[in-house]
Formats: sequence, structure tokens, C-alpha cells
Amino acid sequence: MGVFSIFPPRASTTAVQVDALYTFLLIVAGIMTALIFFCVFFFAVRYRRKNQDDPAPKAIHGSLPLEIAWSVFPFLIMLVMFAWGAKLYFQNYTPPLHDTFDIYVTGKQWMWKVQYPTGQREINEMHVPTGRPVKLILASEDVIHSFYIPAFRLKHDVVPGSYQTYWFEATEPGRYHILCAEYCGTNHSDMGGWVTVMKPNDFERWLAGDTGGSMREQGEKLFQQYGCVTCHVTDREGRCPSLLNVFGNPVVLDDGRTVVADEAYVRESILNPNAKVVKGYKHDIMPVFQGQISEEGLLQLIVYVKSLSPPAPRSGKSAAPAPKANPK
Amino acid sequence: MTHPVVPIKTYAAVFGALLALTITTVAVSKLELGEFNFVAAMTIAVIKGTLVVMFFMDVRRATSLTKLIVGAGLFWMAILFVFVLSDYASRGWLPGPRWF
Amino acid sequence: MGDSEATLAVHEPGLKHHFDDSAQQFQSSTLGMWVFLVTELMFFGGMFGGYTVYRNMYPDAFASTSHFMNVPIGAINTGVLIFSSFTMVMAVRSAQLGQKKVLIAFLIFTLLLGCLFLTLKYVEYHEKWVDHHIPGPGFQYADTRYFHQAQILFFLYFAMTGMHAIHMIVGVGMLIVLISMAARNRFTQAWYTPVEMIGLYWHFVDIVWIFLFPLLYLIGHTK
Amino acid sequence: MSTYLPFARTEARTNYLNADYGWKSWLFTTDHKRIALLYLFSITAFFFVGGAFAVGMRVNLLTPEGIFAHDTYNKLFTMHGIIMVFFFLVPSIPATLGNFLVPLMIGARDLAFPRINLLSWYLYMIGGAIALTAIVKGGVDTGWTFYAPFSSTYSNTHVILTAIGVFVSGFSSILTGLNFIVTIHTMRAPGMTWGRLPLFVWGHYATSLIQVLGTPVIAITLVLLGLERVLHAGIFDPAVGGDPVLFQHLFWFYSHPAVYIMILPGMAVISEIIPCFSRKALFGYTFVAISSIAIAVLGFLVWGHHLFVAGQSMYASMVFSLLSFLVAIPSAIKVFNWTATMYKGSISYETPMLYAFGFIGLFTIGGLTGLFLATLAIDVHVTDTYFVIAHFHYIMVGGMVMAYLGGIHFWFPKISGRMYPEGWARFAALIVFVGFNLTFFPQFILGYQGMPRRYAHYPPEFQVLNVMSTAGASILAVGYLLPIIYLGWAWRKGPKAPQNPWNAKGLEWEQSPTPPPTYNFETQPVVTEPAYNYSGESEEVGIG
Ligand code: HEA
Ligand code: HEA
Ligand code: CUA
Ligand SMILES: [Cu+2]
Repeated sequence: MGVFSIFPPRASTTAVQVDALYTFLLIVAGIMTALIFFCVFFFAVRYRRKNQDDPAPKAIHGSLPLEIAWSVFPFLIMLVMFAWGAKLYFQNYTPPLHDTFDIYVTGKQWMWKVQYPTGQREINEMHVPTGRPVKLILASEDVIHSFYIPAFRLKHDVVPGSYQTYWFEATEPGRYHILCAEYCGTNHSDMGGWVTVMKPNDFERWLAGDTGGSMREQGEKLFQQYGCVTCHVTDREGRCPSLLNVFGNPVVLDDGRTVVADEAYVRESILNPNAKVVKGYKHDIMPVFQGQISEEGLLQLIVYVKSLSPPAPRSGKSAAPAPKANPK
Repeated sequence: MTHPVVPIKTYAAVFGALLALTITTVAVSKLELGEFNFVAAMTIAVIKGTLVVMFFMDVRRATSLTKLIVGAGLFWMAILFVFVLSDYASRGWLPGPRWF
Repeated sequence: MGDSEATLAVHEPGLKHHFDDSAQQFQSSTLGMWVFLVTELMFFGGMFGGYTVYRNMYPDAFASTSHFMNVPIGAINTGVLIFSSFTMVMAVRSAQLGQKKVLIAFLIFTLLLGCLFLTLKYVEYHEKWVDHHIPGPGFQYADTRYFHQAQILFFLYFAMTGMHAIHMIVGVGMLIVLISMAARNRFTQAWYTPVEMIGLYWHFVDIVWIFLFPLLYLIGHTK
Repeated sequence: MSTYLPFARTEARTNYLNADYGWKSWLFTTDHKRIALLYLFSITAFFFVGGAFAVGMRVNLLTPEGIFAHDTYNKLFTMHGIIMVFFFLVPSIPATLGNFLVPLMIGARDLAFPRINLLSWYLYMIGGAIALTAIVKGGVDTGWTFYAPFSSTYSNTHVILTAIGVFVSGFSSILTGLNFIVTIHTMRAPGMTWGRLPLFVWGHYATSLIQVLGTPVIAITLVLLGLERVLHAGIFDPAVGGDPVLFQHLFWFYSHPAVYIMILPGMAVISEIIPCFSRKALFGYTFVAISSIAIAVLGFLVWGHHLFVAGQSMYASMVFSLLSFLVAIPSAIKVFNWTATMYKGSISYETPMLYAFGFIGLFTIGGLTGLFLATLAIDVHVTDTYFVIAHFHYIMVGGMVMAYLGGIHFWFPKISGRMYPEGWARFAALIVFVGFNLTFFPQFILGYQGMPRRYAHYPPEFQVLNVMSTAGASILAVGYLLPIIYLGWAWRKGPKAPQNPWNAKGLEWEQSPTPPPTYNFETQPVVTEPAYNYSGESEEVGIG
């Protein structure tokens, strides 16, 4: 990255798109700035007072057509900015429903802990393949952080108490900065690391390396340890919903709403089970686990719950739209 | 400043109404009405507040500037509520079909 | 509106010399008071906003806490405040009619009712203290499912009623000033603006309570 | 020069400055002009305190490894932000120039509530003293935004003390706003209709609306934050059930509108300077007036653009983004109208006009980069980077501080009764302009390249641009110190000013002596013509 390039390296599909939008904005802003600077300079020179006693010029009180023109035209241009920006924003913050490679990131003063479904764990390092959508599930153990990868033009605050996600598809192998972008205390500026983008083959090799038990296995252990298994898998009395084939599918709640069982839903159901109760089940059966399971443990449990729902048959991009969760 | 004096009767009537509404709201809260408990309680509170504003604070006869100020106050409260709540209400929404 | 008129106007009671006449001065005071009340509204509005967000997030927990609110005291206090608003409005009316004795009597009446409200509030706070319902390290809640969420509600309860109580205390202080001013014959039928302004403030504080009472004490009572 | 009043240069005339002597006559004054001066000196002092912190930050950022410990740096930017926003920029123009000029411009003898005006200065000083105490005791490190749960649970610095300082000064701000609103409504001189109000007054009216409607919300938010810090009951702490995003909503409900508190008065000043030095009525008076009010109202609908990556609902973000573009329109209207005013004018380049040129250019750049931030996908990349820092310094320093300096120069003769040295003043304006751009332009590039804000250390590839920025800041410092010196000199030794040195329009110049007497006017002013009637038209003309 040269100092004199205004763009940082582009290493994802979004980077290209964001840069295109940015270029558009630069051009508009450049033209507008040039126009105004030119007018100010030109008028200042052209109409300078040549003689102290010049009579005051004739007043010009305004012009309605002009006022309308310079309110409406800028606004039309701004609408383009808005729509283009919103489109990309929705795209970046809504991961594809299927076939993503999921990485679980936990922020903590002042480090990033990264876990892979296959069990690898890293601190301040992340490995991702090119050419495949990667979805990040972000959690925080203490304060708000922000997981920022300039080369992908993406960041999201990592808010304690909830999960945030975004996704990207890396394009250029290399090593790029991970930075913490939300002020989080003393060592905020040191809370960074590197993301290594690898060719798919290299990545597979890396992924096959040594692990200390996959996230799924660890999640399964926790599942047994906390006694979840007695209700949610083996139970036949119908006290709790079975968790087989739940993840990623719509769930009907007792208040009639439909939600999709995603990571945030599973997390909430563990920590605060009464918040969303599945239709036909009673409140207050399941214990409240708030404050009892670590953020990393939660993520492992979620991977285990996910594994109880084998991936749907590949349906590609034309997958039926997810059911609307909230009719209003 | 130069408004005619309001008869005591009017004030007494408003006072009576306020007391009656207070009793009503307590009574209604004992009934099982589901979501309507909330609606009823808030409706009664709004009526009571309006009575106080209109009669005791005399906005009824105030200048239009005063009325405008009262309106502005309520409007800005509404801005705070509507925008904050719209975030919470739409957090769970899915992006829906990819409409772009 | 020239200077000469302004000098003449100095004879009007209570007129400050940067105003043209007392009509302008009265207009300014009223406007100032109403603008001030709008700031008060936004001040409480922030808390009501927080309350609404959490009530929607944790409806069950909030309902469960309403069982620990002392509804009889709350209801009586509502009555007390309404009554005090009534006496206040009567005080303004007496000032308007120039009845000094009646004015003082109603102001004292209002003052006493304000103090009664604060005393009852104290009784309630004490109850919460005994029950360990004060948020913070000593907080306890019988229904452990709702421990944290109930704590937030009690936090809001104390913040909102506490702010309200502080406003009541300020109001009581201002009533004392009014009484002493009235006793010193400072008010005339032509000039009693302070009575009217404090009256507006007092009613505003009453209205805040009119909303606090159902929101904190009543809603969810049946659950 | 002026021919309106006979006593334009009588030596012995009593004015507000020499009407009374001794410190008591200042500390207990209720004269809005004296209070304005009290504010002027205290606010300028705070500016230099905040500036000193900025110098510390810029020095630290000379090298990637920094010079100070992390905690020191974190305190530096926090205290810089808090001092600059709450104790300098929010009161800067309204409490000084506004206080001095609003009554003069509308033809009133004082503000409606002179004692409340004095009270508001005391509250400001008490709040400032509390904040300074917090700084002396070790400072705060939360960032000026006080985000929970860091501020409520994790920081172990003087958060509560600082919050109290900001809280108290908030009331000062509310009272100033209240006073202006009432004064403008009830104390206008005969003939001073709403349609003839100088745009300076319109701008301050709009500012006051925001102060009155927004400030209470930050006050209560800080109270809740303080309580949470003591009790840890969880209202903003997710570990015990709260929601940290709620804090951000409440904070920005005030703090976004507050950025318009920090620009509308600057626009108000510019709207006076440009017609005066173009000798021409302002183009589109009605539109400029209405756009002030529009900014004040629409400004309350966009605060969510600070939460685009904070976990706010995407739909809410979308609405806030759209509304952010909408609020840019009234600003655009103003920029275009100022420019159009110069068309076919008779333009001279006195210092205030130079600052006005600077304002238009730098505000435009700052505003246009605001549009970058309002564009959702761009904001995702550049939020919390130096791009944002550059955006708001362009508006707040390049815009508002320039307007402040321009205004001080413009009304310096009125305030002090003396002229400032024009040559030095032009030179200083040039230094400020150059230093400013060198300081903050590189930060746009840094930001897009991905340098996060609030970083004590940074990756080495960003060094070159940071060194440029620090170099610029040193030039800027000189540019700010110069006016202190020559204005201080001019105050005692400068040549006596005539009543209306710029031949400007407006009651404060035309009908009030320089410097004004205690009650502003010697005879009741009467207004008979529209504002900015430089060409001396007899008929009131609407926009065609
Ligand atoms: C005085 C202060 C001030 C002002 C006036 C503004 C004005 C604007 N601001 Fe700024 N802003 C700040 C101070 C200010 N801001 C501060 C302090 C922060 C950071 C806070 C923090 O996090 O610490 C911030 C942050 C900030 C953000 C959040 C960034 C982030 O943290 O991610 C956003 C996002 O939308 C934004 C947008 C805007 C917009 C759209 C305007 C608009 O009002 C600008 C309108 C003006 C123009 C647009 C220029 C003139 C127009 C033309 C010449 C027309 C031509 C235009 C076209 C043809 C397109 N600002
Ligand atoms: C009104 C608002 C205002 C003003 C005027 C300024 C003025 C300046 N700011 Fe400010 N700044 C903010 C508001 C403002 N800032 C805010 C709100 C933040 C965000 C804080 C946060 O993140 O929480 C910020 C953050 C901020 C940062 C980012 C810090 C970070 O995120 O890590 C930087 C970095 O360069 C910076 C620099 C400067 C500089 C160089 C000036 C210069 O213009 C200053 C020029 C003035 C001087 C140079 C003073 C001259 C006087 C002397 C030299 C005498 C010295 C005296 C003694 C030593 C006794 N500011
Ligand atoms: Cu983590 Cu900043
Ligand atoms: Cu903003």
C-alpha cells in the first residue's frame, strides 16, 4: 500500500463494490466543491470593489426557480447515493442462508479470539479461503469492540449481550490488518491482528491441521454437562421442543410470530428461554442460563445445535425467500 | 393575565373528574383485560393529563403561541419515542426476499 | 413606546426596567415558563423512553414487579397531588381576586399536601429498603428468574419517582417563598405573576405523576 | 462615517464598559454585553485548554509507537473532545456574540431575563470548574461519547465528576436558549417584524430551539449513566440484562442536534458578514431563514446515523440514512445563497470576509464528506476512522471556529470601541487557513486507508500522513495565538472606532452608539426597512 494511493488494498468482493461507490461520491463531491470554490473565487475577483466610494450595487432578492433547482437536483443525486449505499449495506450485513463458512469471533479487552467449527482456535489471527462466502459471528465478553478489516471494507461493532454478523468473500491471498475500531479502553489501539487470505487448497490444508476437538464436540460436551440433552434430545414427554432440524428453519412462537432459528435466536433461548417460546410449549420450564456460560462456550453450543440440523440440499441462490418474521 | 376569573364550580368539577378517573384506573387494573389493561390505563392517564393542562394550566384560553409550545413539546417527545422504538421493533425483522 | 412611557411605567408594581410595560413583562414570564416546562418534559421523556424500551423487552418481569408496588399508597398519593393541584389553582384564583388571606391559606394548604405526598413517598421508599428492592449490590428479588430484569425496573422506578420527588421538593421550597411574599403584601390584583408561574410548574409535576402511577404501579397487575 | 447619531465619537460618553468599575461590577452584572464578555474570556480560555490537549495528541501521533502511555493518550482525546464540544463550541458564538448582539439587533434594552443570563454564566463556570477538577484529579478516558458499558462499568477514571460538569453546563446552555427564545418573541422593537429579523437572529432562534429541546435529554442520560455507575443495576449493561445501544440512542438524540448547535450560529455570522462586504442584500432571505428552522427540526430525525454499525436494526439505519440526506438540503440552500449574494456585488476583502470565504469552502468540504458518512456502505468502512475526525473538524474547526473568528473581528469595533490591525488580521487568517488544511486534509486519506480513531499507536504505514497533520497543527497553533496577541493589543491601544466602521446595516450599527451604553440605545429604535437594505430601496420587495 503506497502512501500516495488513497485506497487500501482490495481483498474482497465488497472492497471493489465499496470503492466504486466511493469513487462516485468523490466525483460528485469534487464537482460540487469545484463549482462552489470557482464561484466564490470568480465573484470575489470579478466583483471586487474597485473604489471605496462605489455606490452600492442593485439588490437581487432571490429567485424561486433557482432555490427550487438547487434544492431538488442535489437531493436527486443524494437519492442515488442513498439507494446505492443501502443496497450494499443490506448485502454485506445479510449473509447468504446456505453454504457459508462460519467463523466465531469473540472480542475481549484487548484481544480477538477466533474459533473455527473444526476446532482450531487462534488469537488475533484469522485464516480464510478465497472464493467462498465466509460468515463471521461476533460476540463480546465485556465492552463494545468493533471488528474491522479495512482490506474488505467491512466492520461491525461487537456488542456484548448479542451477536452481530457480517460476511464477505475474499479474493486476494495475502495478510491484512484486523483492527478494533470501537474505543474499548487502555489498549484499544493494540487490539488488532492479521487475517490471512489463502487459496482454497492451502486453506483446506491449514484446516486439516491439529485441533483440540472440534467446536461441535466441545459443544456436545457442554450440552450434556448442562443437562440440555435430557430435555431437548431424548425427552419424549413433550416438555421441550426437539432440536433436531431446528437450526436455520422458521419457528412459530406462542404469540403467533414466526422467527428463523439463527445464532441470535439460539443464544437468546439459552440465556433467556422465556423470551421466545415455541408454540405449544410452556413458559418457565427451562432454567435461565444468563451469566452461567462463557461466550465461547455459547458459541460451541450453537455449533452443536447447528450440527443437529444437517445442511439442506443445495438450493443455490434461488432459494425460496425466508419467511417474514414479523408481519407488521 | 386579564382573563376573567374562572368560577370555583369549574375547578371543583375538574377536581372531581380527576378523582373519579383515579379510582377508575385503579379499579380497571384489577380486571383481567389482557392488553387492554395497558390501553385503558394510558387512555385514562392521557385524559387526566389533558384535563390538568386545559383547565388548571388554562391552556384552553391561552395564546396560540402557548398552544404551539405545548404541541411542540409533545411532538418532540413523540420523535424520541417513535424513532427509538422503531429501532427495537425492527431489530428482529429479516431482510426479507432480496429485493435489490 | 418611547423612553418617556417606559419611565412612566416604572410605577407599575414589579416591572423591571428593561421591559416596556408590564404586559410585555408578563408575556415574557409566561413564555419563559412554558419553554422551561418543555425542557422538563424532554427531561422526563428520556426516562419514559427508557422505560418503554425495557417494558417491551421484559414484559413479564415488569408485570411481576408491579406486585411489589404499594398500590394503596400510590393511589392515595395520586389523590393528594390532584387535590394539591386543585388548591393551587384556587390560590391563583384568590390572587387574581386580590384576596390575600385566602391566597395564603390555599398556598399553605398546597404546601401541606406536597409535604404529605413526600412523607408517603418516604414510607414507600422505606418499604423498598426493607424488602431489599433498592437496585445495587444489596438487591434481592424473590423470583430469581427475573432478578436482573426486575432490578432494571426498580432502577427506573427510583430514577423516575426520585426525579419527581426532587421536583416536588423544589416546588415546596418555592411555595414557601410565595407564602412569604404574599405575607409581605408583594402581590396585587395587577401583579401576581410568580403565583401563576409556580402554579404552572406545580401542575406539570402533577401530570408527571399522573403518568408514573399507572406505568409503575398498575400495569401488569393482573398477571 | 455614520451620520445617524451626533455623538458617534464623543470621548467622555458613558458606555457599558466604563459605566461602572471594579470586579463586582463585572461578576454581578446583569448587562447582557458584560456577560457576553465574561463568556468571551472564559470560553477562549477553554479553547486553549482543549487546544493544548490537541497539541499533546498530535505530538504523540508523530511516531507509530507514540510517546505517551496508552492511558494518557486516551485521556487526552477524551478531554479534548469534552472541553471542545461542551465548554467551547456549544456556547462559543451563542453565549458571546449572540448574547451581545441579539438584544442589540432586535432593538431591546437587554435579554428578557438578565439575571438568568448571569446565572447561566455561573452554571457554565461551575460546570467547567467541575470538569477541570476531574481533569486535574487524573482525567477521564471514555471518549467524549461516554459509551456504556465501558463508561458505566469498566473505566476507572473520573467519569461521574466529568458527567456532573457536563450536566451543569448543560443547564447553562438551556437557560441561554430559553432567554433567546423569549427575547426574540417578546422584545422586538417597533417595526422589527419576523420578516425583517437579521439572519443572525434567525440562526440563534433555531439554535435555541435545539438547546431547549435536546439538552434535557443528555442531562437525564448522564444522570442515568452516573446512577448506573454507582449501582451497577444494569440499565445500560448487557451483563445484567440492559442494552448498551439504548445509551447510544439517548446520547445521540441530543448530540446529533447538538452538532447543529455548533454550526447554526456560525452560519448566522456568515449571513451577516457576506452582505456587508458585498454591499448587497442577502440572496434568498426567506429561504435562508427557513432553512435554519428546517435544520433545527430535521436535525432531530437523523441521530441514528451514528449507529449504522452499532447493532441498530438495518431498517432503522436505512431511514436514518435517508433523513440524513434530507437534512443536508437546507445547508446546501444556505451555501448556494451565500455564493449567489456575491454575484454582482461590490466585494471587499476585510478580515471578516476572508474568514467567510474560508467558512464557505471548508464547510462545504466538511458537509459533503458528511454525505459520505450518511451513505450506509461507505460509513461501514469509514466509521470510527480518521475520516470521521476529518469530517467534523472541517465543519467544527474549518467552519465554526472560522465563523467565530470572523464574527469576533467583525464586531470587535462594536464590542471594544477600537479597530484591530487589518494587516496582521489578514495574515493570521491566511495562516489559519493553510494550517487547517494541512492538519485535517491528510486525515481523510488516513481514514479511508483504514486508520481507526482513538488510536495511541498505529500501523507504521500511516506515519507520513500523520506527520503532515502534526506539522499542520503547529502552523494552526500560531494562527490561533496571533489574534490573541493583536486583539489584546488593539483592545487597549487600537485606534478608536467610528460608530459604523463597515457601513453595515442593522440596528446594532446604525442606531446604537459604539460601544453601546448600558441599555443599548439612547432613543427607542424603530425599524422602517427590511434587513440588509444596502442599496437603500424604499419598498419592501419579495422574492420573485
Ligand atoms: C458542527 C458539527 C457538524 C455538522 C454541521 C455536521 C453535519 C453533517 N454530518 Fe456530521 N458529525 C459531527 C459534526 C457535524 N456534522 C461530529 C462531531 C461527528 C462525530 C461524532 C463522534 O463520533 O465523535 C459527526 C459524525 C457524522 C456521522 C457519523 C459518522 C460515524 O461515526 O460513522 C454522519 C453519518 O451520517 C454524519 C453526517 C453528517 C451530515 C450528512 C451532515 C450535514 O448536515 C451536512 C450538510 C452540508 C452539506 C452537504 C454541504 C453543502 C451542500 C452543498 C454544497 C450541496 C451540494 C451537494 C450535492 C450535490 C450532493 N456526521
Ligand atoms: C470544537 C471542537 C474541536 C476543535 C476546535 C478541535 C480542534 C482540534 N482537534 Fe479535535 N476533536 C474534537 C473536537 C474539536 N477538535 C472532538 C469532539 C474529538 C473526538 C474526541 C473523541 O474521540 O472522543 C476530536 C478528536 C481529535 C483528534 C482524534 C483523536 C483520536 O481519535 O485519536 C485529533 C487528532 O489529530 C484532533 C486534533 C485537533 C486539532 C489539531 C485541533 C486544532 O484545531 C486545535 C488548535 C488549537 C491549538 C493548537 C491551541 C493553540 C494554543 C497553544 C499551542 C497554547 C498551548 C498552551 C499550553 C501548552 C499551555 N482532534
Ligand atoms: Cu476493542 Cu477497541
Ligand atoms: Cu450526526
